[in-house]
Amino acid sequence: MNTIEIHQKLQEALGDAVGPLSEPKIDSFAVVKADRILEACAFLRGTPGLEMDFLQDLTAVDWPKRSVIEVVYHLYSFPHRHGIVLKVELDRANPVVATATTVWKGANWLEREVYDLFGVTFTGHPDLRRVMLPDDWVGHPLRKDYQEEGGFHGIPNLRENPLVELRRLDLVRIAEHLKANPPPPPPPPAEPKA
Amino acid sequence: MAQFSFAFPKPGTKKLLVGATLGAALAIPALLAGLLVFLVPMVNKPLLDAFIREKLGHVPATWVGTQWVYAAALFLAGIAMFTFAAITGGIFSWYERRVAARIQSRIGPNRVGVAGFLQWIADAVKLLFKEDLVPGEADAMLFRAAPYFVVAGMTLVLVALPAGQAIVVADLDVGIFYILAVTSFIVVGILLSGWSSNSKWSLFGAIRATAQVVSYEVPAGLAILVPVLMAGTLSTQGLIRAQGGWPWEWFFFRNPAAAVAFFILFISQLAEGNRTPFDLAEAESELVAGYFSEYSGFRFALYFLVEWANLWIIGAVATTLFLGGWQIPGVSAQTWASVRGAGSFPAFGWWALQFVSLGIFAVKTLFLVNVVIWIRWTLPRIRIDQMMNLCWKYLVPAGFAAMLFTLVWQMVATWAPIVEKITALVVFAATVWVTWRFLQQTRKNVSLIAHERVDLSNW
Amino acid sequence: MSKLVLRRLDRNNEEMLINFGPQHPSTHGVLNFLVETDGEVMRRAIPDIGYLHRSLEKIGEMVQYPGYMPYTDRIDYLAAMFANEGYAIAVERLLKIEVPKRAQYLRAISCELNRITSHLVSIGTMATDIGAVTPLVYALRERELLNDLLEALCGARLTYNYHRIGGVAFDMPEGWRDKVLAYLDRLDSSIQEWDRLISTNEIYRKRLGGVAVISRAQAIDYGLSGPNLRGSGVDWDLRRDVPYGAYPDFSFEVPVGCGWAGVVGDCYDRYYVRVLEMAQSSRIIRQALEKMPDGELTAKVSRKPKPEAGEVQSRIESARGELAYYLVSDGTERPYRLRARTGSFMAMGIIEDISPGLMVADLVALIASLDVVAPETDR
Amino acid sequence: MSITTSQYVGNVRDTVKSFWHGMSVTLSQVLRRPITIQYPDRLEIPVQDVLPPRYRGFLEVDTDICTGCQACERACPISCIQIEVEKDPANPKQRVVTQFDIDEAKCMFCGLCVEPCPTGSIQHTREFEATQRSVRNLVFRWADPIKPFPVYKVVKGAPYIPRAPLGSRVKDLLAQRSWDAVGTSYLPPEPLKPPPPPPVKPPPAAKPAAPAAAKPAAAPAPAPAPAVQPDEPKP
Repeated sequence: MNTIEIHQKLQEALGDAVGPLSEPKIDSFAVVKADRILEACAFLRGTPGLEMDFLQDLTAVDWPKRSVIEVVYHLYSFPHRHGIVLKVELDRANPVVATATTVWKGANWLEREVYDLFGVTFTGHPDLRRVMLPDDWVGHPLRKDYQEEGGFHGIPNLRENPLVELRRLDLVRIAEHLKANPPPPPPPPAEPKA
Repeated sequence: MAQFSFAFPKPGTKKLLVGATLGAALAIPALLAGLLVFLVPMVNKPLLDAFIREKLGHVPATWVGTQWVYAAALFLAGIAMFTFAAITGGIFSWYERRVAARIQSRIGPNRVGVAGFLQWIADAVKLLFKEDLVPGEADAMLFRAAPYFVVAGMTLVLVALPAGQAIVVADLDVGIFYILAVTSFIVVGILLSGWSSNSKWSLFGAIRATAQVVSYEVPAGLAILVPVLMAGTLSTQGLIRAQGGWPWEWFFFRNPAAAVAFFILFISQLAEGNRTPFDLAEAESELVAGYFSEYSGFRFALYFLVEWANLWIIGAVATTLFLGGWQIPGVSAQTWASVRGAGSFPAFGWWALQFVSLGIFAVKTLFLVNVVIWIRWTLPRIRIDQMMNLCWKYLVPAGFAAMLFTLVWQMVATWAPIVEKITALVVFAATVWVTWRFLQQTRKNVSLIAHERVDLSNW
Repeated sequence: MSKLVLRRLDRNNEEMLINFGPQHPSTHGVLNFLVETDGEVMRRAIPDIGYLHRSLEKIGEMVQYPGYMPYTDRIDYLAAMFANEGYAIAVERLLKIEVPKRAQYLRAISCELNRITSHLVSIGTMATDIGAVTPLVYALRERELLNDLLEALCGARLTYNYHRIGGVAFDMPEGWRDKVLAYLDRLDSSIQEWDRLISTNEIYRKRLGGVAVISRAQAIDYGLSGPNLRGSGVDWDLRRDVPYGAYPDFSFEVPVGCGWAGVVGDCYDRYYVRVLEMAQSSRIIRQALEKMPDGELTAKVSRKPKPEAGEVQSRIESARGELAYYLVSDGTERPYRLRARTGSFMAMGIIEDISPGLMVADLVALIASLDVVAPETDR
Repeated sequence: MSITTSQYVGNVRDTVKSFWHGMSVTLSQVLRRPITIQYPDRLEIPVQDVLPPRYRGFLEVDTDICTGCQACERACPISCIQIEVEKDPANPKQRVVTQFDIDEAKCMFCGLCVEPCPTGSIQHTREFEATQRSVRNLVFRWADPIKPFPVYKVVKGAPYIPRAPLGSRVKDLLAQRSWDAVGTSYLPPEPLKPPPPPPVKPPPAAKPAAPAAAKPAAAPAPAPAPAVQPDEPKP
């Protein structure tokens, strides 16, 4: 079954909660309404003939211009060897979506990662904690507008850039050098130096 | 490159180092053998009495200094045994590292002295100069005391452990039983160290060690009963005297059950000595370092000293019980008596024979030590439930069976001694054959690997 | 993270809470496990990762497409070729580039060599974690010999940076082919020796057989992939089932766990699948060296590629399972979003649910058998 | 868990058999040559000379054939190369390279800078040993700001570009410095462009234009520390 057929089946089951399949520029995807995503997942996993038993990836993309965070579900089926990409678009100010852990247990850590790095809250998640960053980290680094703080608990994250520092030294040295032995005024017959 | 100016030893220093190594390599065994052969037999009442009577010119029974002489002799013998244990432990530490390296396709420590022989001294000096840390939350007194219990457990065993015909500090009537008993001191020390460190890893290791050692006392005891039944004595020297110098006179070959008992004892001793595959107590990949996780410096060195000195004990106990101990082939008890002469002091030939017996004992023990090291660097570690399984489901029943079989066997052997003789020869021949096959297999292993050949270079 | 975890633990009992890491001999990098034990038996082991988080996905949004290639080496330092290849395939799909045949073959060879090195570390550390130190040294010995070959091919032993967008960086050096073939001869016999040394060892089999069983359904549900999935009896290999690169040209078998030492999906199955895969990799390399076509090494790619807006995903079979790059492009010369889905991260997710009832020693075996590598989980 | 007699006997037999093989394998290793070498001092050939030619060690720039095109600087994903090309004040037609610094402490030896170089001036060598007490000394400076080197003009139709032997220049460079040399002392950090009302000094190791350093939470020590040289060893 190819993506178009899967999408058709999904649309038949969920109606207009499933958006049209994106124009297949490269890989196509379908946008699902956020409140129906769990239903869509359960349908794709449970329906005979689809059986998307493998949650291959779950991640997010931040679109500040559209004020949207997309959560992307890459689904795949081992028995049928087909897959589909679903997306939900969440409000950037308050991104909340139902958890997929009830459908695939593997979503647990993937959702924790998205929560950690994008700040998307998954309702009903059994263990929604930060996974990569410390608990008291401020901000969600993979958001486009994330500003790096200058360190963490007094641990600086900046290193002097020796190249810049050396350049500054050089300028001083060149100035001193020029002061000590000023270059000859450039007369029209330039001295062959090179 | 300029920044790596390695301080190559100057020619003079190199000569010095070679000289020091060779000197140490010759002097240390000579010193140890001398200590053992000349000091330890002195702890012998008739000899000491003769010494007081003939050299000091007193009557031992009435002289006030007699007890002092006895005490001094005991003290000297104790020092000798402890020095012996400490130095062999040290040398084994270097030796095991070298053997392990060769087994692992590495070179091993080869810088300090020739072939790295002086490495253990360097390590010991380094550890002695390290800070003696006690964790803040630890029970400081017990923490400090624990290593001494371990050392005591190791040293006390040496009291009854023979190393030659007359080289035993005290030939106790219950010698082997005594050895079994004082080994438990080590457990006390391990338990103390694990508890007092106030570290979860240490506690884990200590509890594991305790469970292990206590369990394996049972099969070890059962296995020891087999030679005891065959010899009819618990004295270590008596056990050796009941065997002979030739391999087919050893207990190991004289009774099929004894061969089984040998393996049971050997496995149990590995377990009691916390050697792989039974190193659960210090399981590095699980418990970081087990019961001595928190130790440093000198106390840490003590644990390792005991671990390597235990190697000697493992080998020596098994040699004593099953492999004929110090018995020299062709030298019977009558020979010993005749060589000693009639004088109150033994003749020169007797002392020479003592050296030979010590050498034979050492060779057998060192063979077993090598086996222990080799096993350690081959096998994985077993899990604690499997360790218990092995003990109670395999070793204990086998130990009982071996003991019962020996009871019957002894009756048969008394009734028809020829049965024992034939069995010994057959088992001996089988052992030789198996060893031969094994060496063949080993040789074949090299050629099984493509583009690999026997090459003994790169030391 | 400990505060939140501790709240979940019931403190009013006799159980012991141990921090198994982050500095621990058998955590394969910097991992932490909060282990709640009742004596030797674990109640729960909660993985705590992030000690090696280097925000590689964020960096991906800041460098240009070709400049990210060296960073992919750092995603999984034991199997950098796969990270290279996955990223290259993703960008090639974005740019709609066809990779020359010879480059595809070289990619396959380099990746399979890398699979062998990676699996050698995996099985070696497995043996060490079980307590046998010597097999690790043998495995590393074989790996070093192979690293020499990879070094001759691409100039580095670990961070290869060999693949390029549209092809590979270098051709085979002179005489390299024969060296590889000689090495493969050695490897095949070494694997047999390895089996005699440790795989068939009774203690080893008993330590791993029937321990930490991940059933087929569980493995799929938790999104395991690669050898971990095959160890649970799922016959699935992207190289064969969703072929990419030059793999359709080779014939090889996909080893699947079948309960060699007990139950399907136990630690031994996951371990032994890797041993068998090494032999298969050797087979693939031989075929590739034999059939190696002539041709270009790279397709024509601009120095600063600017793909059109869109998104792609590339999936490859890495040594640690499925490595999938999800690339979103907004038409500029830098990726808008770069995501690497790694096998180890998914494998870490299952530990907490598998661990109850195991012994402390089994946790070590479980971690080793899942072959988690800390930089890959943390990225 | 109960087991049958045959399993019981089988366990014992398997154990003995597998130990037989395992022990013979480990014993046979004693007969083989150890794989390890005794780096660095007990080697027949220095390690640098047995490395393959593609080895990616320290970068070397042959300043005689550098065209000053800065392609390597652009290719570097982590900006560890910095090049400044200026006009020669004495000869306005001649461009000179006044700075060609490679921060080898930051370099990740990926080789991406080598590929776009038109003349092969920048190359990886097989040198890799340059332990330094001060990390600042790991910046390899290929141009002298006082005596900048002129850029190379590729002669069209020339059969080859004469490059200095690979590694010779890096070796000279490494030979010049001792491993415990004192790190270069940098100038004190520049004050921030718009000085904030409360006089908060930037941390000593901050980049001059790092905006994040301005945040007061980021400065661990608000005490003024103008010319601290953290890498400088105590005299």
